[in-house]
Amino acid sequence: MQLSANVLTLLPEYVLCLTGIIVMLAEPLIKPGSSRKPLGWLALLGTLGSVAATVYQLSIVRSIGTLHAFSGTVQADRFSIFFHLVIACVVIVTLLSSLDYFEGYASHAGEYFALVLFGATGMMLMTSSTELLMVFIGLEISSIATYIMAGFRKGQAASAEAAIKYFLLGSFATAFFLYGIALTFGATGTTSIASIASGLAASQTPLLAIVAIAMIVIGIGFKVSAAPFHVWTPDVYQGAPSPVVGLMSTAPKAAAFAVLLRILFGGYPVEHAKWSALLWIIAALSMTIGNLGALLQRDVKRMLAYSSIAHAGYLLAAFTALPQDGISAAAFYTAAYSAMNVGAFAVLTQILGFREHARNRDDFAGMAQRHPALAALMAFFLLSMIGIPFTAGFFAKFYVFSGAMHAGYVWLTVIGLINSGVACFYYLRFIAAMYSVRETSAQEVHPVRVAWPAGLSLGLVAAAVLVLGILPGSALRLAQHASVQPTQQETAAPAVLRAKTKIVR
Amino acid sequence: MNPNYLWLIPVLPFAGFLINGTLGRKLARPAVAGIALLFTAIPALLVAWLWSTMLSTGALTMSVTSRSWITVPGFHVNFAFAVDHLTLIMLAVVTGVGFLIHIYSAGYMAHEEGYWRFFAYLNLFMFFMLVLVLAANFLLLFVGWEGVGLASYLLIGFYFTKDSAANAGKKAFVVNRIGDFGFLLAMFLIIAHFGSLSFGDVFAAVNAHPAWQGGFLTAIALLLLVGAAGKSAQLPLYVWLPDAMEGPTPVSALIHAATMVTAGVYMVCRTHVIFDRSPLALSVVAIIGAATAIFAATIGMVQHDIKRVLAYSTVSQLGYMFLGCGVAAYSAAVFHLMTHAFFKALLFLAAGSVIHALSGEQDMRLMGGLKKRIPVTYWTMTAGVIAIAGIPPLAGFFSKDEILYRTFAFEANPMLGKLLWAVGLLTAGLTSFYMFRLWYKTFAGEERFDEAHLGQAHAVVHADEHPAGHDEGQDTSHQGHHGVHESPWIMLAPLCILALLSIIGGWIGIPQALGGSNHFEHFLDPVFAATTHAENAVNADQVSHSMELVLAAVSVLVALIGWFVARIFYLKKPGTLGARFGNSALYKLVANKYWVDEAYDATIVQPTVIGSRILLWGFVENVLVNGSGFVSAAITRLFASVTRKMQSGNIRSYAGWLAVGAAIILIAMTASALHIH
Amino acid sequence: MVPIAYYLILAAVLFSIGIGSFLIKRNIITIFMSIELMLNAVNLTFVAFAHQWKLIHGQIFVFFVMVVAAAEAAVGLAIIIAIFRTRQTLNVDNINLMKN
Amino acid sequence: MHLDQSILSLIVFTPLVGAVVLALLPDRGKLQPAAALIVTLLTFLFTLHLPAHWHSIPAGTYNFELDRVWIASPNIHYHVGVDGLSMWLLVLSGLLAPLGVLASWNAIASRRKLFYTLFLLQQVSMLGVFVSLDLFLYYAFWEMALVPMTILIATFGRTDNRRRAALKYFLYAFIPSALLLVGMLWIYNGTHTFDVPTLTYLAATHQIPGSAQALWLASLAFLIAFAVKVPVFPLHGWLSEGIQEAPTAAVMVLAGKLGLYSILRFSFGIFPEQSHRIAPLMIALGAIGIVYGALLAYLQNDLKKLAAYSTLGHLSFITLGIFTFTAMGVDGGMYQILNHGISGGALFLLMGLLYERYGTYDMRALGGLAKVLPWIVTMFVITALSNVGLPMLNSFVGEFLILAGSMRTAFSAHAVLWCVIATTGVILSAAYLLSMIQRVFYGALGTRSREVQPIDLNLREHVTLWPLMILFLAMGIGSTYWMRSLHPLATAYSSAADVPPLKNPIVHVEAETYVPVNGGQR
Repeated sequence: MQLSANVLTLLPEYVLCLTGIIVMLAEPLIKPGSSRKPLGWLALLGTLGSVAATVYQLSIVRSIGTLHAFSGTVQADRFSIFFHLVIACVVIVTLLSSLDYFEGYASHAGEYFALVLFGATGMMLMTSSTELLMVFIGLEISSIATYIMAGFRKGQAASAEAAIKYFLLGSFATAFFLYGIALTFGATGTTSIASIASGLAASQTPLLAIVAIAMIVIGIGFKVSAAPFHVWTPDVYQGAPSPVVGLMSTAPKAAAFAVLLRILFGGYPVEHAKWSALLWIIAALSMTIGNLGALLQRDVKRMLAYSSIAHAGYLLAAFTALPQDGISAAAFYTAAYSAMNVGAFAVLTQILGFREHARNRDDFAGMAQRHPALAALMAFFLLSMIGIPFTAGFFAKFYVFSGAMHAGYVWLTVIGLINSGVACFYYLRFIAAMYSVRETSAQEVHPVRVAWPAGLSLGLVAAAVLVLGILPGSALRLAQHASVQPTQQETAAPAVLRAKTKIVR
Repeated sequence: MNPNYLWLIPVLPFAGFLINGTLGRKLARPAVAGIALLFTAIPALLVAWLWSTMLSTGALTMSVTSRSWITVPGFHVNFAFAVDHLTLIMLAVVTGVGFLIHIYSAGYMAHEEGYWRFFAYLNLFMFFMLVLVLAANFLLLFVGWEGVGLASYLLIGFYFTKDSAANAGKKAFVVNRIGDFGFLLAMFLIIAHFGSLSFGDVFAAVNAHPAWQGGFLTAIALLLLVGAAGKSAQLPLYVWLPDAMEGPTPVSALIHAATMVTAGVYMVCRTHVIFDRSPLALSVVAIIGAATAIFAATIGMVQHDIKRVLAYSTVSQLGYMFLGCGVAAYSAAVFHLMTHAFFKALLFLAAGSVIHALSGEQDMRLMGGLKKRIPVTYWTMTAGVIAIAGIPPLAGFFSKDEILYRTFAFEANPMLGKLLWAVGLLTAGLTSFYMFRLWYKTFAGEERFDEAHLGQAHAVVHADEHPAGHDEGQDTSHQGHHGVHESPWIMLAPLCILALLSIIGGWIGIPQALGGSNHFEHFLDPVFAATTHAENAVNADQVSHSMELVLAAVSVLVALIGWFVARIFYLKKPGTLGARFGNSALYKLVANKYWVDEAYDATIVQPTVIGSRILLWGFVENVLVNGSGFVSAAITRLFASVTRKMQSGNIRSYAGWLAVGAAIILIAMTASALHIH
Repeated sequence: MVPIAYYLILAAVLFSIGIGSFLIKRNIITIFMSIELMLNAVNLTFVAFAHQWKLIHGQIFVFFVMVVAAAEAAVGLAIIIAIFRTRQTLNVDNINLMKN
Repeated sequence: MHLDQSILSLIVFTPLVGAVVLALLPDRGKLQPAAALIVTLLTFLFTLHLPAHWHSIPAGTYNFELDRVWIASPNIHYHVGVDGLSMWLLVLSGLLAPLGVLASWNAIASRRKLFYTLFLLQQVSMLGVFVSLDLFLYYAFWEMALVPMTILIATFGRTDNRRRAALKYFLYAFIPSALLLVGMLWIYNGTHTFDVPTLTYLAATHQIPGSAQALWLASLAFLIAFAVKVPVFPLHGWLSEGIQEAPTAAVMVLAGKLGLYSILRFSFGIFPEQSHRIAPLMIALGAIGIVYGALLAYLQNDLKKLAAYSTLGHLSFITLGIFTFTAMGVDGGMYQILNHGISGGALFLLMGLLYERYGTYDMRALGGLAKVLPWIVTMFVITALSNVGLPMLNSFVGEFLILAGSMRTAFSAHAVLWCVIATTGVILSAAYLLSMIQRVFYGALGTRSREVQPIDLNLREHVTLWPLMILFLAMGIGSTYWMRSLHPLATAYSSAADVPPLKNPIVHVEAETYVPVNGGQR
């Protein structure tokens, strides 16, 4: 079967988007009050389809190389495929764990499933874009979807507040990002990432480029909740529904990191010294503030929100590394972080339920006796976040800091690793709380019954964290191959509108 | 004799220990005693065999080396035993006296709880003591050294339910450890300088370097002396021995009189090659010995507990032996060691018999007039008292006199020699005094005990097994033996044998001045030849035989004066001495043992404990070590709360943070760009 | 002819005004409008650069931005309604349930 | 031959499989401890293969080696192998594990599954540390070791302070380990290998790139991480609470082995010169730690606290020994690691037995037990004597060599002073251990010991204790059997400045005051 490049390059996105539309359209057809689970299964099917599409892309990319489409504004390469897979996996887990989440509470769960798919489409689009315009569009698609999802616990004041905070601040940051794009265009005369570098070399206004970099970093920094643009994170994560947090704390961040990697390493390699110094500081600040903020939290979701800030900091440390190291380390970290974080929130989804009472750490006392499996899984994910060996988090941290060390950033490494030591404190307190002996607890009012799809998803995530921790080889190889793409200078990169559509032979 | 049989000598008692220690609780008492005796008797026979070999050939040296015990690159220590004439004497004393005391114990302890335990410990002691005397290197000597300390600890604390006994055991071990500390350091120095701990290697190296005088050898010798002073209860480490009397009396006889406490003397003699090279160390040995002798004797004069008198007397006699070593009269020291083993074991066993007769009473003020009631004990003890008092022809006279004479003739430092001789002489008088005091107070005069009361006390004792504060624990025994009674023959037989030895034991060392040939000294010549003959034999010629006779006469006279004084105050006019001096400051000082224990407690123990409680525990541990963690945690917490404050919950302030962050980044980036371009 | 820099400076000023009003205003709707102001400042920048480079994409970009802004507005207003339903206020200073 | 290659993996992964099995088995009756016992005994059996098929090797080479690529880039291998030191540590860990299970048989009455699963995981990581010859693999096990131990303390601690103690333990160990990782990454960055034999070789031939300053800092990063884990005075803040809270089986392996082994293998191997440079400080800390630990132990009323400070003192001996860089000191230090494992282990076992019976570690409430518990007191006294360093028992050999080595070391300007200070530990340890015996067992019955019906050792407890008692004696007499395979490492680490064995001393003996042979060389 021969597909046109335009179809093939964005195949996963198409699949997701179409499924989303179908779900959206099917939603009104289902009787109000009846279960929306079938729509969830449909969404899941669509996601699996997009995984299949991605794998298909991979086989093609392996045999004939990178796919370009739409006048070179998007491309499917190993880099995008890696992130596609990460995003798709996160979506699968989110869908599985939230199949039963809305049962009995929300009559519009179908929209939720559709929004997840649309958001994923946007994120995937971000990773495959090689044109700032497309990046922006992808970013907005994913953002708008997540804005809505953040407020999906209808009638809960906190949820609405989370949505408005996320929305206002997100738009605010988007404006910065957009301004950065404008200045890039001004400095280089192009918005194609691949041509930025050459445009920059000929630029008469290098200062504009610097400001542009700063603006882009600010915009993306918001999305990945890097300090000092992290302020929204705790509030939004606290208010948003747990499965949504699981999604929005991982997949959009993965996409945003992918974009940042592409723009910085692909578009501004010559300014590496400047932006790596900037990211050095942001990374150190993020991990420190994230960990310090989490230290005193009693609300578990809020604590994990701060922890995700810290993880963004660790991940940003990878950007200081040399291109090859940095990209593969960041890619691996993204995958590992996504796995453990989505896992942790999947467990929380099961325990907290829709109403999310009893989010306090003390409410988890004795959880190990009531739900040994859930507690063990939670502990496992938390240990992975600490970076205990034979979990994904360990290798992730190792690669990141090994990259930073290789680039000579010894002190960043020291700060990062000491931070990871401080971080143990709050993770362990949570684990200790779960494993402490206390018979009375608010959670006992709501007995937890884990449905099999959710159990399956948890099992898959745990397996992923374990495999990434013991045999990181294959994922790492994928990440390393992925790292080749963004840095490849395309010779005679076509200006966006002049480029001719290429057809796969 | 095949040297490999040497292994058997210590190993058999150890086997006895293991058997009694593991199975003893389930065995019948005769079986326990039988095993213990058997495993002591065979080594004694082996030693006798050694002696017969020696006597038939005229001399004996023997050694046996096993595989390596400790090996590190460049250094190794073997299990190695060696027998020379010094060892032979020690072996004879240890196995002989040890065996006799085992027999005695079978009677004495017959009704005790923990019979098996007692014999197991006793055998353990025999094992270590034999290792000590047989060892052919410092480390193996140290094994025995520590081991006898352990056995002593266990036996002193035999009545462990009594706090005083448990305390005494602990004190003995810890004070001995102070000595061991010196011994260990000495060994480290020896290793550093000789690379070996074998006696043969070390002594050969010293002998091969006549130029070595003083210097590191003094350091080694003085450290060894610390060890010896700990084990042999010399100043300033003597404090444990009087307390050690908490143990059963046979233990006091065997360990704290005849054998273990003489290990220090043995060690100094064994390492005399090193001491000989250090006049300073020798002088210190002599001074410590003399000082201890008179110091302990003065305390012994005013004690009321019969065993404590003997204990101080032991300390004092050990001082004599050190004095002998200090003036390089090693063979005299060993001679006194041997005779002392006989008469002091005898005295202790006899005292045990007295205590046995009085159902556990040890206070001499509650004795008296026992001569008729326990005649065998009386007569044997009399032999012991005369022997220790130094009245010829009993054993003590010859050995003590030899030491005094040698001290007087000490050539290396004549002034010191004369001074120490005077001290020694005075001590001899005091010894005679307090021993006869003991004798009179125990056996002569009126009966000050209340026989009926003894019985009652007995009943009380049985009601509440081990009352705190009661002096001796073995009074829980002897049911049905109310009233004063002579001990059974199983106890009396060893007494008689030892009495005989106390009488004739000195005759093998009669000096030439008194018409003898001093067999003993010649016998030890192979060991001490280098010293005795090269240096001191010359002395002996200088100070003529007539001088020696005069000195002997003086010391006999002094001993007789001591006796006479004791006779006046304790037989003729009892009570007069106490009436006159009972309230004097001097008496109180001596009666309280010069407050040495209290002084140690106040100057060493308490400052250490209080200092560590306040400084180490209070400050270092809780402020520095734990506080540092606490402070860093508090600082982190402070920053954390600041971070929380950033999170006001207000969207506008969040936007403010964003804007400020953006502004800073923009300014910084622009500035850096402008700076570069 | 007006130099290109003037447009850029105007755009920057507009952007800053947008930021400023976001920080000062308390009504959510007004805040939302200040975001629109910022986006329009960017649009102006795009157009100015498009003119400078004689490239059309700057202008195309502007159209996309407008479309996206419209979409955002739709979602934003929906969220604002949701807020008003639960809280009966549009004053952002009162929307601080979650903090610290 | 096949078994020789895979035996180490077998040793490490048997408890792991066991842990998985235990997690799947139900938590019913004595099923869990029985299964754990079987697993640990099996592991122990496997470890015995090592001494049985040992052949002597020079320093820097390893037996039973297996080297497979784990991750191609970065260059991480699954490289395992043992030399004499790690072999005996494996055997020791193998031995202590079944004893720990036996000790927990009744002591752990609830949540057995969690306990034994964690216990086995702890065993896996400890064994893993000893076999790893790849720095990264080692680090993975090293970090992993923290987790089960922390949870064990937090969950099965004795008082309400357990969570605090667990957290303290974890943070104390984890934060310095972060520095260790920095050091490791730095090394890797220069050499592109994590292979320990290679790194050791590079270090010996001065081929590790980096400025002197950087190497020094990296060596400190290594050493601090290890020193906290040992712990070396004054980094022992976690020890007291950790030991007080940890259950018997865990406390037996809590301190000592891992840190000391790591110092010997990695600090000394990869940073020989830097280790020499810091030796004077470590010697001083060791000597001070001995005295400090003993003095504080004397003050305690709580048996576990006493044992904690006693542990500090004993570990300080080892620190002192290995940093002398003399054959005697290093050999003695390594031997003492083994000795401390069994002597300290036995002490904790016995204290655990008392706690099981009397429900308290407070010596003031005990007393007079010797009369009613003859076997326990016998074992206790023997163990105390082993800890005191009585000749013919195991610890004596080690302590003697350590102290003798400290007198000869060329790495301290005041070697004699530190030697003397350290030797006072001999007195002090006797003081506090005998006081403990007296307070617990002698005298009149205490308040608690009067209330409780005395029960002497049962068969299980006899089985637990006798192997250790026999080892005390065997290791005290037959030390050469164990030390043979330690010699190559000791020789390798004893510096060239170590005094040659002096059959013919070259000392200037006329000096009036004693001058140490090698004093003042540094």
